[in-house]
Amino acid sequence: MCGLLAQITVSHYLVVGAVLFVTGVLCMATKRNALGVLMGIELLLNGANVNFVAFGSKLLRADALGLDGQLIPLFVIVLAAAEAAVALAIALNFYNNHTTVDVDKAEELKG
Amino acid sequence: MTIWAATDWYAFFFLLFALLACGFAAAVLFTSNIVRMAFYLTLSLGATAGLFFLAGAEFVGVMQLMIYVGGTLVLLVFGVMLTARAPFLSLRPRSGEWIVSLIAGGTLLFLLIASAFGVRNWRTASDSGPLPLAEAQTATAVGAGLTGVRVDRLNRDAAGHALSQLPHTDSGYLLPFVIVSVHLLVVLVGAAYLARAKVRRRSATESTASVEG
Amino acid sequence: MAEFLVHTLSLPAPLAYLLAALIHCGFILGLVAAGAVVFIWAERKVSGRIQDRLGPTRTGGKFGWLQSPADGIKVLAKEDLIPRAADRLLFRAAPYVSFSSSFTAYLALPFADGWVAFDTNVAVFFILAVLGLEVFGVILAGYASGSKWSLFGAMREAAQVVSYEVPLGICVVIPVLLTGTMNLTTIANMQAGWCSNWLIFHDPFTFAVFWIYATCALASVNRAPFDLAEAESELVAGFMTEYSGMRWSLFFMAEYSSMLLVSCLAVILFFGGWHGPIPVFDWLGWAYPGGASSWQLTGFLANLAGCVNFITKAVIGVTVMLWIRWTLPRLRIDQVMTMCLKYCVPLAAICFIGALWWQVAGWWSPNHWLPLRPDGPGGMRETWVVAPEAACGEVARRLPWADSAPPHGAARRTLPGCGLAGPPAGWRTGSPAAARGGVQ
Amino acid sequence: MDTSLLPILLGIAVLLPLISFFVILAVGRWWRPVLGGYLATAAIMAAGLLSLTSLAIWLSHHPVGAAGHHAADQAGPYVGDYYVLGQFGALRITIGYYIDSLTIVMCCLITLIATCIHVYALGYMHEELHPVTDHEVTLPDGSPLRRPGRFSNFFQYMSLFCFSMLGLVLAGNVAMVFVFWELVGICSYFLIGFYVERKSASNAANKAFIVNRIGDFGMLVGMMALWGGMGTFAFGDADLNGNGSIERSERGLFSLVRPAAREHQLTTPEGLVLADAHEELQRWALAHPTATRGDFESYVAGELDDLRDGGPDGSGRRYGYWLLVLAGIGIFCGCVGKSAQFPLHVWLPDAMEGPTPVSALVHSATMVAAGVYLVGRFYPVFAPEVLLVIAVTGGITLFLAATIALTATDIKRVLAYSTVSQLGYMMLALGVGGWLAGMLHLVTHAFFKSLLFLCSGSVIHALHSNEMTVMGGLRKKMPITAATMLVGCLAITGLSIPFVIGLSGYYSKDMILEQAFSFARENPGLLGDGFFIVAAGGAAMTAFYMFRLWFLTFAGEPRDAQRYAHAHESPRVMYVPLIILAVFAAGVAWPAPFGWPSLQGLLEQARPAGTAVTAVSAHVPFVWPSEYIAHDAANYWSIVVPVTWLAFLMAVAGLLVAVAMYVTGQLSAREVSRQFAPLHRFLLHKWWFDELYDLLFVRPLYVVAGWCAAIDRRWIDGLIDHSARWTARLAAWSQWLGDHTLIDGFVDRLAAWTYRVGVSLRSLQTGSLRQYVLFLVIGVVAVFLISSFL
Repeated sequence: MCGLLAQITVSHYLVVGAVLFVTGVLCMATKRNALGVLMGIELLLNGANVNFVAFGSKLLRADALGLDGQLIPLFVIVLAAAEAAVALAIALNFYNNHTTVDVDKAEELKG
Repeated sequence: MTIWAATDWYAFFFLLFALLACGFAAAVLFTSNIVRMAFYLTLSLGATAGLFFLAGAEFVGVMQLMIYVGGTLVLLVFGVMLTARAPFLSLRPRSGEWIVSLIAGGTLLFLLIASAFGVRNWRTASDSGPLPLAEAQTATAVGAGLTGVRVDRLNRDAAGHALSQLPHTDSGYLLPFVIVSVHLLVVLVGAAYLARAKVRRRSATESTASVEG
Repeated sequence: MAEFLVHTLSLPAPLAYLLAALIHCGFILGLVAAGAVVFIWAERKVSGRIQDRLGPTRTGGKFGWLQSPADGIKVLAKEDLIPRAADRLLFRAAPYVSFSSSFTAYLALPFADGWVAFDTNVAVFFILAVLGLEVFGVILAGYASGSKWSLFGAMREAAQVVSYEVPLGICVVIPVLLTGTMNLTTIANMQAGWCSNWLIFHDPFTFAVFWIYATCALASVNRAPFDLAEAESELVAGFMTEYSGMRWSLFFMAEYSSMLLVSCLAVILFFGGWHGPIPVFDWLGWAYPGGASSWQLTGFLANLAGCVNFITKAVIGVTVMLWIRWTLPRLRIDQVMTMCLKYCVPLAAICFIGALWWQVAGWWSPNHWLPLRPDGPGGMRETWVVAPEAACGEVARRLPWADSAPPHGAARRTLPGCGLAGPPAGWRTGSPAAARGGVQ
Repeated sequence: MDTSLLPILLGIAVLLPLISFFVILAVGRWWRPVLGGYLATAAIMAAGLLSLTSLAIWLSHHPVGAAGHHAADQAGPYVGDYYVLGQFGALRITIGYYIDSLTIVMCCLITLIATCIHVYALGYMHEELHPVTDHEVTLPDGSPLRRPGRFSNFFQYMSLFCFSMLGLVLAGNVAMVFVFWELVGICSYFLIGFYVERKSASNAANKAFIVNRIGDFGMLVGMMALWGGMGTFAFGDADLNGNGSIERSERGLFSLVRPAAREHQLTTPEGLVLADAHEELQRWALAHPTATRGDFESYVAGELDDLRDGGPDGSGRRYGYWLLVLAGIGIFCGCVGKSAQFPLHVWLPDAMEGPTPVSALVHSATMVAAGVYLVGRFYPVFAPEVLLVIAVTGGITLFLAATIALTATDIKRVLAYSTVSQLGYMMLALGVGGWLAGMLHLVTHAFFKSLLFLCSGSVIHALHSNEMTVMGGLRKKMPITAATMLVGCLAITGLSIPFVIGLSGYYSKDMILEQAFSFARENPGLLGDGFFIVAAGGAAMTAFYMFRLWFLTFAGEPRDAQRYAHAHESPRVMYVPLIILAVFAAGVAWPAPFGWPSLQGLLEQARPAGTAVTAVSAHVPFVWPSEYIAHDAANYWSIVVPVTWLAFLMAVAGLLVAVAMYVTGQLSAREVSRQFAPLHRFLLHKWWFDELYDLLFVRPLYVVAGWCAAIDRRWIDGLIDHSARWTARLAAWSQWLGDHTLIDGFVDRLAAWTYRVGVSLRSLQTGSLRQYVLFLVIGVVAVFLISSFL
């Protein structure tokens, strides 16, 4: 532990953020279940939040972003909740119309 | 005792939470059962909240626990109600998509990590030696920021006493706060309207359009 | 505690942190377990009395003291069943989620001045959030059991808890509003002195809101009359139908510990925490004076007594819950929802605005009787002050009620535990408390 | 025993197989055929003992430091002539030897592997002892072909091959190299066409021979350039007249190109400079009619450096440099042909028509490696531009072959493409300046690849089929083969416990990757990074197809019950060599403890002078970092650690995908192949290279021939009575061309194109949410790459 992470820096947080972000993207890309896609989005936003917080943290860097680094994640979280609500409503609507939540079935707009 | 002297709890907890977050995120990715996905997602988000605590953003961390995890709770309920049926429990993508996405995602991850360690200023540690596990006193400051006062940007005099007026550039987040709250209200109303059981398809699509537009 | 270990025993800091954390967890776990054991016994006795029975009498002595340990042994000895239709992983995981969340909430709960494991600034919020996670385990259990009874129970629980978190949140916000901090230690310390200083007596709205809080808390820990999730008469045992043995008892411990938790929260928010009806130790001068950072025997004794005092109040709260359970019949789900959405939420909102108004108008409140000291708690409840005078003036200028001059002089406008300079030295929370008690 | 014995021992070692060849040729007809096999085996075994002896002698005189780089380790070669064939003016053709540690290592390697394979072949070829019925050849009357067994012929060819191969590594000058080069070529021709009655076999043999000719043509050009420039074929300096000093005329190629006077830096030899600059010299001579020869020579001596380095400021033209580049590229062409590099890689997979021992010895371990060996030998002669060409070729080959191997189902073809890919690795390593890495991989690869081939041979021997689709579950039937092949797979994959220990492949492949990485570090940009990325990706693909092979063959359930029922473990004579080779494949590259001589250290002794320093090209903007940089302790964290982890993760990733596809079955191979049908077909047809060459070279040839024939016939029939038809045809043609083709054709084509574009664009709009997300990601990655590379 000491050898590996002698000193936690912003970069370490960024790596975690990156992993979460990519996992989210992959979720969106591979899940056929609409709710799975939603969860992918949640993960993705979460990864972004980690980056913000890391940049804002005075503990990690003296010249940190400051309070913005915490306020923006707050907005992100709130808006994510809103987005989840709407998306769920849409998913439910889709389920009402198609009796499934398989996003691959939602291709009426296919070219 | 030397081992204790060498132990850095901050690093330890960071590592712990980071591994939990990433591991459960991966579990979300590789599970096809929707409810388990939600379960892992919750754990991942919780671990992230722990990371926020470590980074000194307590308020954000608690928000994360309360809202995100609450939202995921609702997700879970919906998941159970909609798709806890056998055909939906196994909506699996085709292997090829797995491979393509894994390759693309892997490349993206590689790039992101490379750039994360690319900037010296991020790579170099804060000069304050090993990081404290201490909490940062941010709750009030965040609240003030939301009500429009950037207490971290008060322009102070030499003695550290804040001067009477704030620079206008730091006028805080009052307006976004209001906008977001109104937006949230609208969204919730719209979602409720949208999600109510429909009889005919047409009305459903119309309402979808109306809310999205 | 950690500093104590470092400075007095001269242990290396990391080891000291580890030990301190372990000690705190040990205390809390002991409290939760003991609480559960005692309350289960008490529940049986109370129900017995209320139904004109004796309750357990034989096991261990006259009052059946050892009843619940015996139950515990029986439960441990039971076979651990997992239905075939169950989702094994989630089925196993659910009780731990439930229990660990209700246990984690205790971390931020101060038992006396500075006796808190995790002295965070957002303690109230933290406790609410983590308490909200408990329902998660219940829902998982309901889903994973693969039985329709469990699923029904879980769905009810989800609907109920999610909707009751709204009024609960509003109720909890009101004391926070009045004290201007979410740090429970500070909130409690602001009610030091006579019982007239308790926040419940701050104004009629707080008095009213306490009862709403009690209702919502009852619902959010789904005790009767809100225990629809485990309605024995309709769903066999609700979400616990398929559980047996250790996992089942974990759910029980979670339920009782969260009961204790909400009543502890109530005590801190409304009943002055460890500050008794009579400020004995303040007279004796044993309580930690402001700014004292070193360990003192007298202060320790004061804290000890305060802790006992605090737990006593909490236990009274729990007893009331038991009493309610055996008194009121169970509601229907629609009644539960009506209760929440049509009564609790509007009432709580009204009380919120009312308390706010009362505060801003600075009207007379019982708290202004017998202030403990000249700049007593009465002076401490200016929420609008975020920090140094300048910022205060700035905020006052921006806020709509800027012209209505607050009653208390600017000299009293310092608020402890605020985000900037940390607590002023004159007040006895914040860093000294942390030095005395916090893990960090 | 002193080093003067080395040439004698090695010379005998070379000759022994030749003797056995001639003996079998002479009397093999009257012997019991098995005796021929024993004779050849004995001969190669004796040669092996001699090589080992000479290795011992070498080590006793040149102690090897611990593994790692010490310029001081370099031990000078022993150069000399066995026999002077003739001297024509400056041209001196001799049978010479050039012995350094590389030579000795190669000799030991060849003899060791050849011995194992001979023994193995004694068992594998047993059916050739009796008259053979070849069911793959049907005579016109429909009955299968019956022919006498060719046991002794086989070993006769093998002996000849061993002789030529040993001669090739021992050769002391370019001429000998070329002779033995062609000899191994012809041996491989014989051996590929061993089942000559099979059409496929004879075609493959012809293909191999012809493709190699193309490369050898380039090699001839290179040789001419070298000789024209330097007037000598010899590699090293030899004190011919024995006066104890090396005169100008006694210099070898290497010391001419990298004279000690210039710190062994690459220097265009005088001959090339003057040959290129003769016009200037003539101008001077005309300008100074009164100048004597002395003046002229003094002028030349004075001007030489300026001409060579493009004037005092190095800005002018560098005379002769392009000739040096040409020579290097020519030599490399030969290597491209011999070691099946892109674009001449097409022959190797077909060469698998030969018997498996041949594939193991000739087409994986030794002969195809000869190309790499030659590149390593000529390393000092190569200009940076040539190195770049080598690296690019290697990179392309590595990637191309690896991708093809992903889909091949013929077990031997998978191995063949893996061979090509590994050779690409070596070329890449040499091209980016990793001399030691390339040579080390050459050695380790020889061991594990021959092991893999022999294992596949024993599987084929048991199942009588090459198709992996009929295999599976064999590990129960043939445990030893399975185990040894697993060792081979692990070795070639380079799996290991990072930083602790691994099989031989781990060391060599990591060394290559580290060199590629430090090259990429020095030269950011598409090419520099491309090399490293290709190498790393290749590692993953290697892991995937090797374990795909193993799983398909040994794991899972048998796919062909009836074949499975008859499968059996091979006889001892076949699996003992497997075990021996497995031991070597595992341990040959281990950094030896207690300062025992390690392979790395031994090879390091043979590093050509002046190649250990960072090289810069005057013409292409690239830097070839010294190989020591990658292993400098200072760069441990910045190069070794990340590269080792990356390589490890890549290998593990490939392994996991293989497991997921063929063991646990989370990914279904059929689904994947169906979804990437075009790609799959593309790979299955080996990138359509054969078709492409057929289209580019073969067809045109036929067409031209057809034209000639037609013209001939037309002229034999007179023009007169055809002229009318000509006119009519012209009119019809003009109508067809002008009206139909140009006017209508243009319009129709335009419409068709528009339509096609529309369709193809439309298919982008899949309407699938998830694919849009993917497009997004790919776009982001593309932006990243563009912004970082351009």
